[in-house]
Amino acid sequence: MKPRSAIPVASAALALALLAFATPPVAAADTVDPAADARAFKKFFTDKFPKLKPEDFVNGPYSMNEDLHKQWEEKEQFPPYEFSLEAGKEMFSKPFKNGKSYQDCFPNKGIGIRQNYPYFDEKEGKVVTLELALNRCREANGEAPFSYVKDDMAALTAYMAFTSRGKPFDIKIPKDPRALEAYQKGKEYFYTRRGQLNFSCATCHIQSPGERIRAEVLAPALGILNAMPIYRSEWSGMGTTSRRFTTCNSQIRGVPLDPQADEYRDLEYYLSYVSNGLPISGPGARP
Amino acid sequence: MSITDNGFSATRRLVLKGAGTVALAGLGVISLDLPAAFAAANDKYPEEAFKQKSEADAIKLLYGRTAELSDKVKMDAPEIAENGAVVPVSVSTTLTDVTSIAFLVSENPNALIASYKIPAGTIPSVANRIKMAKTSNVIVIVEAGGKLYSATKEVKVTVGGCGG
Amino acid sequence: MRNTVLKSVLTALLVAGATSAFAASEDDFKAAYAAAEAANKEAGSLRNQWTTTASTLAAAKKAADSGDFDHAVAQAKEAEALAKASIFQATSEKERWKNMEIR
Amino acid sequence: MASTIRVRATSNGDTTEVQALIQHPMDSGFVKDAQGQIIPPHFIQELTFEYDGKAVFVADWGGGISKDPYVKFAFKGGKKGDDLKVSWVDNKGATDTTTAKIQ
Repeated sequence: MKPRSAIPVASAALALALLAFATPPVAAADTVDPAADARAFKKFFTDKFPKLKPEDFVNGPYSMNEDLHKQWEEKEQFPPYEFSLEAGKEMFSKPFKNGKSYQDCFPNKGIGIRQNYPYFDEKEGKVVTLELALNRCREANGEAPFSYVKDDMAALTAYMAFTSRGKPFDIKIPKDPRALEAYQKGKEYFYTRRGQLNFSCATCHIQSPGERIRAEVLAPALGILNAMPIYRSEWSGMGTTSRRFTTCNSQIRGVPLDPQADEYRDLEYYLSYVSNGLPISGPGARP
Repeated sequence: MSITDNGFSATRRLVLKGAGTVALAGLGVISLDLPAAFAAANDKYPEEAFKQKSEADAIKLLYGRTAELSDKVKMDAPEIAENGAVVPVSVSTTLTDVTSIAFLVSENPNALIASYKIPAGTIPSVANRIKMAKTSNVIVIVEAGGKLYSATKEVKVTVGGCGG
Repeated sequence: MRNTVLKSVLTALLVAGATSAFAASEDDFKAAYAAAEAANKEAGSLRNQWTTTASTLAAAKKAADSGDFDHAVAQAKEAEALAKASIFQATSEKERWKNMEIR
Repeated sequence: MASTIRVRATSNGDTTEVQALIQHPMDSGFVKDAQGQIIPPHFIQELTFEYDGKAVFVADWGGGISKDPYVKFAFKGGKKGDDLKVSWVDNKGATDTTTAKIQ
């Protein structure tokens, strides 16, 4: 690291100091009310983008910019995730060595259920995401788990998302204080600034959706997970929600956590809950 | 030497030459399809043309002459590419008896991206997804009735995200 | 003319300054590196490390391995500053995230 | 292994619109991999579409065509149920071919 980098350190520390004094912490309501949060969250975006219908938000940056929307429609004629989707469909029906298959691990044989994930598992007392459930199913049947960020997992979740296309997100928070706490931790992670660039998810996806960060148009936080998993031209390949979280962290110079760390599971729980009612549109294509 | 900046002198030269050949052809002295002997017409893969750095050399190797800008060639390309790796570009034209269509990106390491042969009966319109190294002019060439027509548009390309 | 005299005086002072402070020794590096690593570990416990801390630590180690302890100590100190900033960020954000929350 | 070519050909009576997506890395030879090694050029050079024995569209491609290449065109003629033969060859001599039914 060249000494030149001393300047960003000083500026980051300075910015932090300024921030600490500039805005006195506001006493937040202590009771956690997810339903009210979700309403406020949706209202914020429908007020900010009055021309957009709620379900448009699931198209991320493409709902924010006409030129991009045209490029997206062009891609959607024969989308680049076509191969991954077909591979996922094939893998999903291929039985494991012990004769069982994914269909035996999931309700309704795994078809049309993606909108209920992630869910809070009261036995485990933690949030369980679709990717985690898939790997647990593999391990329960004597198969090696897939990487959470690579193509196999993305192909499986692509197929499962495809079978749920159009179904509204339906995330439930059971009457269990641990579920409420997981939801609250997810919300806290979403708004907490991190990394040397000192950004939080909200800095980009609440404060400036539709703006550009260099060439990329930022997606609104509402409905941001509805299209997962996504084929990104940037990766020229598929990516799951975990891949998206870890790459976002490293882009703002924060060290990413494990792909299925509790923080990410809670974050996905929060983000999915506040997008309840918006249709699943995965797998999606993105810039 | 890109088409646009000396477009006028090229067309003037072309017109002169065109007039010249017509006059001579009228006399039945030289055969008209001399340019057709170039790679675009026969079906060999134009290896050399794909190796050229500049689009002018690629076009010369592919067709043996220069093209003139024409509003009959309609190119559809984005203002700002969402990503340089996948840039949807398409072309359509009202010109008749089109025999080949080519796409070039002047700032790419090799300018020539694709050259399509359009047999009789095939509609002169192609859509594809191309790679662009950086902001550049995208040029499309349509060969119709032995003459070359072109359209060009600048497409901006930059890196996304927060960077390093 | 006056300007060049000034400049040469200045550079002389600088050079004297540099050599007069004794060159950093391997022990100085070890101490500075240990402090930086400890701070970064604490940031890890707060689940809020920065990638630049890790790369600066690596640069410090590389400089030390090549025997350039002056540079190594400077890098280690900078890594410590980065780690401390990431700790400050984690603790100050504990409450301040609420300011941005949509209610 | 399933074919690398996905074709969608739909006829509306007098013209048939054809879309194709092909699974291929289309490496241009100008990109480096994570270890900094140049990835050698590996791209489809020629893609041919044939309808009742004669070529209706031939694509000569360079390294500048996107990964998993896509192309769309249309030709006069072609009835529902007829065959459309699609084949490609790349710079390493690998090939693949498939025959699709016009919808």
